[in-house]
Amino acid sequence: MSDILRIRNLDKWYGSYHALRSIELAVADQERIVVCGPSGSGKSSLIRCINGIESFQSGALEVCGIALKPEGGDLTTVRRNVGMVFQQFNLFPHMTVLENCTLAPTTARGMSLKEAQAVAMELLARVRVAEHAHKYPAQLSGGQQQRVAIARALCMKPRLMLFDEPTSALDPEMVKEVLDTMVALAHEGMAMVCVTHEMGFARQVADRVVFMDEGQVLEVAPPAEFFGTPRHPRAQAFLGDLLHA
Amino acid sequence: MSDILRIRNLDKWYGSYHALRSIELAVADQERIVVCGPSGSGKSSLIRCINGIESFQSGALEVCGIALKPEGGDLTTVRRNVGMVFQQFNLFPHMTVLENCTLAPTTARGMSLKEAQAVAMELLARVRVAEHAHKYPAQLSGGQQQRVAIARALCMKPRLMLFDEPTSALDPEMVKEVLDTMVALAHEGMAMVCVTHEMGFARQVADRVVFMDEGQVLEVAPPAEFFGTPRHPRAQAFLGDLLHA
Amino acid sequence: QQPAAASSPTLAQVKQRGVLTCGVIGSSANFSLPDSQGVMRGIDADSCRSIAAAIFGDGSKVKYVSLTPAQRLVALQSGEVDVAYANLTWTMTRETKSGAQFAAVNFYDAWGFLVPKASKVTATNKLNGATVCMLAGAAEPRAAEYFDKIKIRYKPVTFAEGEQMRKAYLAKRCDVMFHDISAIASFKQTLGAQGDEHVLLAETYGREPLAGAVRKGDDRWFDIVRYTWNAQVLAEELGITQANVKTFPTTDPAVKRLLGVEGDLGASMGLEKDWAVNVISQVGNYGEMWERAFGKSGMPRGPNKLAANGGLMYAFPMQ
Amino acid sequence: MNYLAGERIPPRPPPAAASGWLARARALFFATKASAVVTVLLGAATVWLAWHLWLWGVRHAMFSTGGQGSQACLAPGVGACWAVVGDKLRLILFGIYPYEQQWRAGIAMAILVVMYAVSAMPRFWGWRLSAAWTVALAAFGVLMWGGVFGLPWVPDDQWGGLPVTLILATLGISAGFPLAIVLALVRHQAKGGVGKALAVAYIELARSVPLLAVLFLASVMFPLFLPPEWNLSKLFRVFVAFALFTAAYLAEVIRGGLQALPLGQYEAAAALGLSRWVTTTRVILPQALATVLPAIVNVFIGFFKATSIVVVIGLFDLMTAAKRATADPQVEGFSTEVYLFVALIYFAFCYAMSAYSAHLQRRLDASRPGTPPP
Amino acid sequence: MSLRWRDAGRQAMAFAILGGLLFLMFHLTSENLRSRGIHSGFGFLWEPARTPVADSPLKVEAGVDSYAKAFVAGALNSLKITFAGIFSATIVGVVVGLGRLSTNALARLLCRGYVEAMRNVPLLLHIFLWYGILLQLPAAADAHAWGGQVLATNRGIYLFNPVVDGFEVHAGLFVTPEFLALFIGITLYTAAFIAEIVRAAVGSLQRGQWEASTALGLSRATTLRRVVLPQALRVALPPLTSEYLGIFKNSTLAVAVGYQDFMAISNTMLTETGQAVEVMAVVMAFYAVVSLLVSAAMHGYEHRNARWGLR
Ligand SMILES: Nc1ncnc2c1ncn2[C@@H]1O[C@H](COP(=O)(O)OP(=O)(O)OP(=O)(O)O)[C@@H](O)[C@H]1O
Ligand SMILES: Nc1ncnc2c1ncn2[C@@H]1O[C@H](COP(=O)(O)OP(=O)(O)OP(=O)(O)O)[C@@H](O)[C@H]1O
Ligand SMILES: [Mg+2]
Ligand SMILES: [Mg+2]
Repeated sequence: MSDILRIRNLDKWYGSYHALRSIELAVADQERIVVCGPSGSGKSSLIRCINGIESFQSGALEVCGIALKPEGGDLTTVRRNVGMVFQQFNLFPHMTVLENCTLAPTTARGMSLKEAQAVAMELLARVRVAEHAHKYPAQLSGGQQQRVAIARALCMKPRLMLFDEPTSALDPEMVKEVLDTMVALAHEGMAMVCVTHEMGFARQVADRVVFMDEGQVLEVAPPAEFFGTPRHPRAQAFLGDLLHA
Repeated sequence: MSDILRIRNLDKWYGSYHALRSIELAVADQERIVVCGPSGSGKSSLIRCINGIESFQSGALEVCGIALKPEGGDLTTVRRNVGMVFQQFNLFPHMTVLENCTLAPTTARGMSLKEAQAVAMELLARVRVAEHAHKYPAQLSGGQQQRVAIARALCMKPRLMLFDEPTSALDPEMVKEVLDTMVALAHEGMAMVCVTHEMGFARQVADRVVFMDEGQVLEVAPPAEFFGTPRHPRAQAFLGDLLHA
Repeated sequence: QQPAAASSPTLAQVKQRGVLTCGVIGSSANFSLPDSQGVMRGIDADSCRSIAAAIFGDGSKVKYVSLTPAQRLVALQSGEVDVAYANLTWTMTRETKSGAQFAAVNFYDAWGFLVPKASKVTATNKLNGATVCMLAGAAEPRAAEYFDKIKIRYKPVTFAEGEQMRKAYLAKRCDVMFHDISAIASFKQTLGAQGDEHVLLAETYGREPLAGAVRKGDDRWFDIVRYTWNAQVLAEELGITQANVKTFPTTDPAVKRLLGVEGDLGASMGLEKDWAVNVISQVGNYGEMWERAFGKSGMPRGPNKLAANGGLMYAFPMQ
Repeated sequence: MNYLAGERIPPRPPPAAASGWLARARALFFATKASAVVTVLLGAATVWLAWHLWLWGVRHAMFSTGGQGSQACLAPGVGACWAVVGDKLRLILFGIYPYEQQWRAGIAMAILVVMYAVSAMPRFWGWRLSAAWTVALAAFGVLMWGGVFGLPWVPDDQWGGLPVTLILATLGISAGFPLAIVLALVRHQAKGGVGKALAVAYIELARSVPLLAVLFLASVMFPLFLPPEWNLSKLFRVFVAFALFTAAYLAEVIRGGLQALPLGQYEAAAALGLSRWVTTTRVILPQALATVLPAIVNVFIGFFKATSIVVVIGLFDLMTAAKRATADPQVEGFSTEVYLFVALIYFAFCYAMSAYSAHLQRRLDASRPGTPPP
Repeated sequence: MSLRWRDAGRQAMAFAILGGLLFLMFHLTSENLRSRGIHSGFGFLWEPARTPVADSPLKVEAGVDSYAKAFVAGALNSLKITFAGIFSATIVGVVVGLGRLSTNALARLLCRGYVEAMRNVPLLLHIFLWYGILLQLPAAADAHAWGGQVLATNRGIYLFNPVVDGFEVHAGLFVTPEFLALFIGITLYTAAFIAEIVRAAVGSLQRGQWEASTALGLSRATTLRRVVLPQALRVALPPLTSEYLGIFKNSTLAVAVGYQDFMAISNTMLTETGQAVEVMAVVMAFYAVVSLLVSAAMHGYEHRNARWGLR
């Protein structure tokens, strides 16, 4: 089985703060990983290292067969194969939804505008925002914006999708919209690494759950096992809080 | 029994948008109300009308025995008797925590600085942020900031506290801190109207739950009843979503 | 009967204030320019000093007000200055339309043309198509008139600051500098040896009697300004100088009258008896004033010589 | 597949990251090929320029002519003639202020400079500083005008050079500032009546005409209105014009700060029952002013430089004094040196201001959740 | 929309009031002048001008064309330098502003030095400096025509078939050193301020925008051009407007190096006619009207741009 992502003994510091400590993780093709853990545990840092938005200081990271070294690597190729969806959507507010989706394919991929638009419309339809294609992001609800962000990432036809708490900036009702979209995507067999606290989602689609704390991976287990009988004491405490809140 | 808040047939428009429609609501002294409902249903608008941050166009509103007319009224007295905690905290970033808490008592109440500081320290201790009294808001975590905001409102010794989604800008773990504080407050017998989607909180402290949609109050019921057997179909749908997310 | 001398409101005001306000240009060498110590120097500045000496017996009681060409007449009108010695050319319309009255010409100037020797230009009619550097303001219309008259095309380049203009001329930005001959002379002088590489063409243009001006409507004040100047010219004619005024033999009746030994010339203007003595002892006669301002520049005194020597400076009898 | 961590991994210090100055220099200057090319090109240009400046300004410069006058500098191969600046130094610095009395102007100027330095230190902020300023300005006035303590009277029309520039900037800015705040607040009102309309009109109009023209008009028309004995000094007129203009420019800047403030701050203040006065002075203004501090300092710098236009009404500020210095035939051809010297003075004051504002900004940012730059 | 119109109405009213006040002032002053025997009125505008305006799109001949025409010629010159200045200062400013965000430390340092050196020294000194430098160019006779098309002399830069003919140089296009000094001075000076505006505007952008672009694999150049600058522009527009108006007003320094802008021509006229009040009234009106038009245009552009900015 080919791994789409391989992390070996990865360490990262912010200044002198040791943010990621000896991370070991392998993600198989088409595998779906959910990462959870308390605030500040390094979830975002990990996911951002994967597509090179953050650099790391030691260890090895291999994405889609391309090695990223601490000193960098072929970031461009990696990023074209890895899509990312942020918590704050980060849509380009001065472009319409369609322009948001076609910018990267036309400039970074060299696709013709027409082709890019066709692809984009198809994907926008899939996340059910096609009728808003000509609106500006500010005219959409949060849930719709996040779905556009997903479509935008998909337009680059990534082999691996990264989600960093894609629903935590949303109203409860909008959360559902976005999670439904993600569930649908998950069933298409694309690999994904998703930071989220939505247990429903994790149970439904994750192949494995990764639990992090203080920059360390403490437990990796299938969701049923993880939510049912967490083994690490920190994970137990964390799940207790989560259910309570 | 004396009512601390009486709303009769209140209507509010934003421009031509009818945001609050014939609201009727009475809150007894020491009563604890939780308001919930989908986004845009008018919860914030309602709560902001109560302390006169928003004006309304028709109907009657009586707070602590003082009538607010559509044309205004004795806002100063109302506001001194009503405390408010915002979703975004709205602390004054250029003042220390202690200064935030003493500004209103010293200027609006004419309290001496010393006295105000004593009161503030006591309240800060009660919400467990006393040791941060000399820090600036930006140096605190979200949960701590929200607790300072609560203390700041309490410093005016209000008879009625208004909360507008006080936990929705917080991380899951911080939510707990703030809710714990609010629960403790609730048990002291202060009247409060709280907009929140935290069902645990509503169940634990609310005397009644008010459900709103499209500017209208659709259902008012004790929490056990409301969460157990919601009667209005819109409420049923809403609670379904909420539990799912 | 003469009206009482004190009936000059300006004089009364000046006396009350204790200082004469005198409008000058303040930025033109030889006329009025602060020296390294910040003291206003030049023939205009000295003319102001003379009036102060006449009034107060103290030539230092002058407040110089620096005026731009545009402000000169208005400042005079508004009362901001009591008298203006500000490179003002005595013209008819200035007297008929602008409310100024000219009291005394302290310098006869004219417009001249400076060209580099290397350009081999010998006369203005060889200047067809030339670029001409000049100062903004008065020079512009004069140049237009002159070149129109001799039917020569030219391109003007105008500057607000003489310094920038001279710099441009030296850099050969233009072929000719059109400027007051007095200023051209001192410019050549400062160039030292290089000054010989530039020639002042023989042609000059215009009559530029630069005169002190007062507001219309205060005739007594006008008298003071005019006769202060007159006294200085007369003093030169009579040979009275700063050095010898105190010891000058008072045998000549003209001398007697001027120095207040006899008669009441001063009183007729509301001044002290010894007003002229003060003027001469503190500032000197006209010739000394001229020498102080222009002597170094090596320019000939030309029309500013006494009439007796073939110039235009002529004192009216003081009796 | 499944994994359970054993020991907790304690935080370690980061690896000695590509340390040493060589590696750091590489990261700073030669990170990529493009960066290396830029470094080489810019570096070469800088070195070339610096070398020639050094040759002209120091190596071949003449600092003294040994009493020979500026003509000595005309010798071939001579670079800058700083001797000229030395000759004219006091004229440039003090203008037409009486020569023997210039020590007074010097002390007055020093008082202001010291006060600037003191005011820049937060630990002196408070009412005591205001008191100190009152005393300092009074001392400035006494020294410059004189007329008491046996100092001869010097009318302000005879003031000149740097003291005029400094006092104009100081007074113009400090009088303009409160006015600007009022204007900004009036204009910022949600619904305004005639007051707002007038504020808008005033601000827009003042910002749209050149100060030069207004000063000129003021100097020409003002006296025509007033009876002659009312003779307001030029310095005072310019000061008024400056304050009014600074106010209009500052008002717009401050309004920007007001607009940038989140609505929540107003709402929180209202919810606490704070009066309008307290809300404005304690909550709104401190934040609004802090957010636009750099822009405020820019306006200050702008007006500090703009003081030079008082030349149009014949006041002898620093720039005018320098121009007069260059009008002397003795300085013929050496104006560059004089202007460079003056530029240096302006630079010293303005750069101090901008560096100080950057410093303040950093201090303020520390107490604010800043967004880190990309 | 209706709100904006009401706002505009209020502004118009305010201007009407102020205009009235100003008119009254001018009226009183001219009365005052008349009573002191000074000739006044705007009649002089139609008299023939006594000075020529050579370097302008509109040639004014002395003794033939009216003062009014000279005013127009000056106005054209002012607008010429203003628009040229706006155009080039914006380009230089954006480049320097982005240079301060460069990954190359030397570029950052030099851009910072540039900004400090420019903005802390009065513009007039810059203009003097550039004029001095331009005067160092060779005289027309000694200049070498590059490719026969470009002749750089201290009389000006001549383009397209320059031919030296006696004192004159004929060419398809030329600019005078006076204009150039003013132009370069204004451009480089204002560019420093624009650079700071650009830097601040780019800095105000949320970090997420950079990250999203990076995550999409956009190059740095594409990110700047398509994502960052368009958004920064919105933040930068109001202060940019102020800088543009600054250029317009700073062009009055033209008189120092002998470029005949509106102010310079007005000054000459004022000396000639002595009608200070009238001339200055025209000057104020010209600068006020153009400034208000420019800021109105910029506001319009801001509103047009605001459709995506529902913040
Ligand atoms: N740019 C940075 N500089 C310094 N420290 C940082 C930086 N970014 C993150 N950190 C620190 O690194 C740790 C991990 O941060 P990270 O954002 O990865 O946490 P997280 O698990 O995503 O938390 P959350 O659930 O709150 O998003 C935190 O303690 C944080 O304070
Ligand atoms: N200032 C305003 N101008 C115009 N419309 C407004 C304004 N404020 C709110 N609205 C509209 O009024 C309706 C009610 O808004 P409100 O903020 O009270 O809803 P809410 O119940 O608090 O929603 P949420 O849960 O999202 O905070 C919404 O449709 C909103 O778009
Ligand atoms: Mg995170
Ligand atoms: Mg709300």
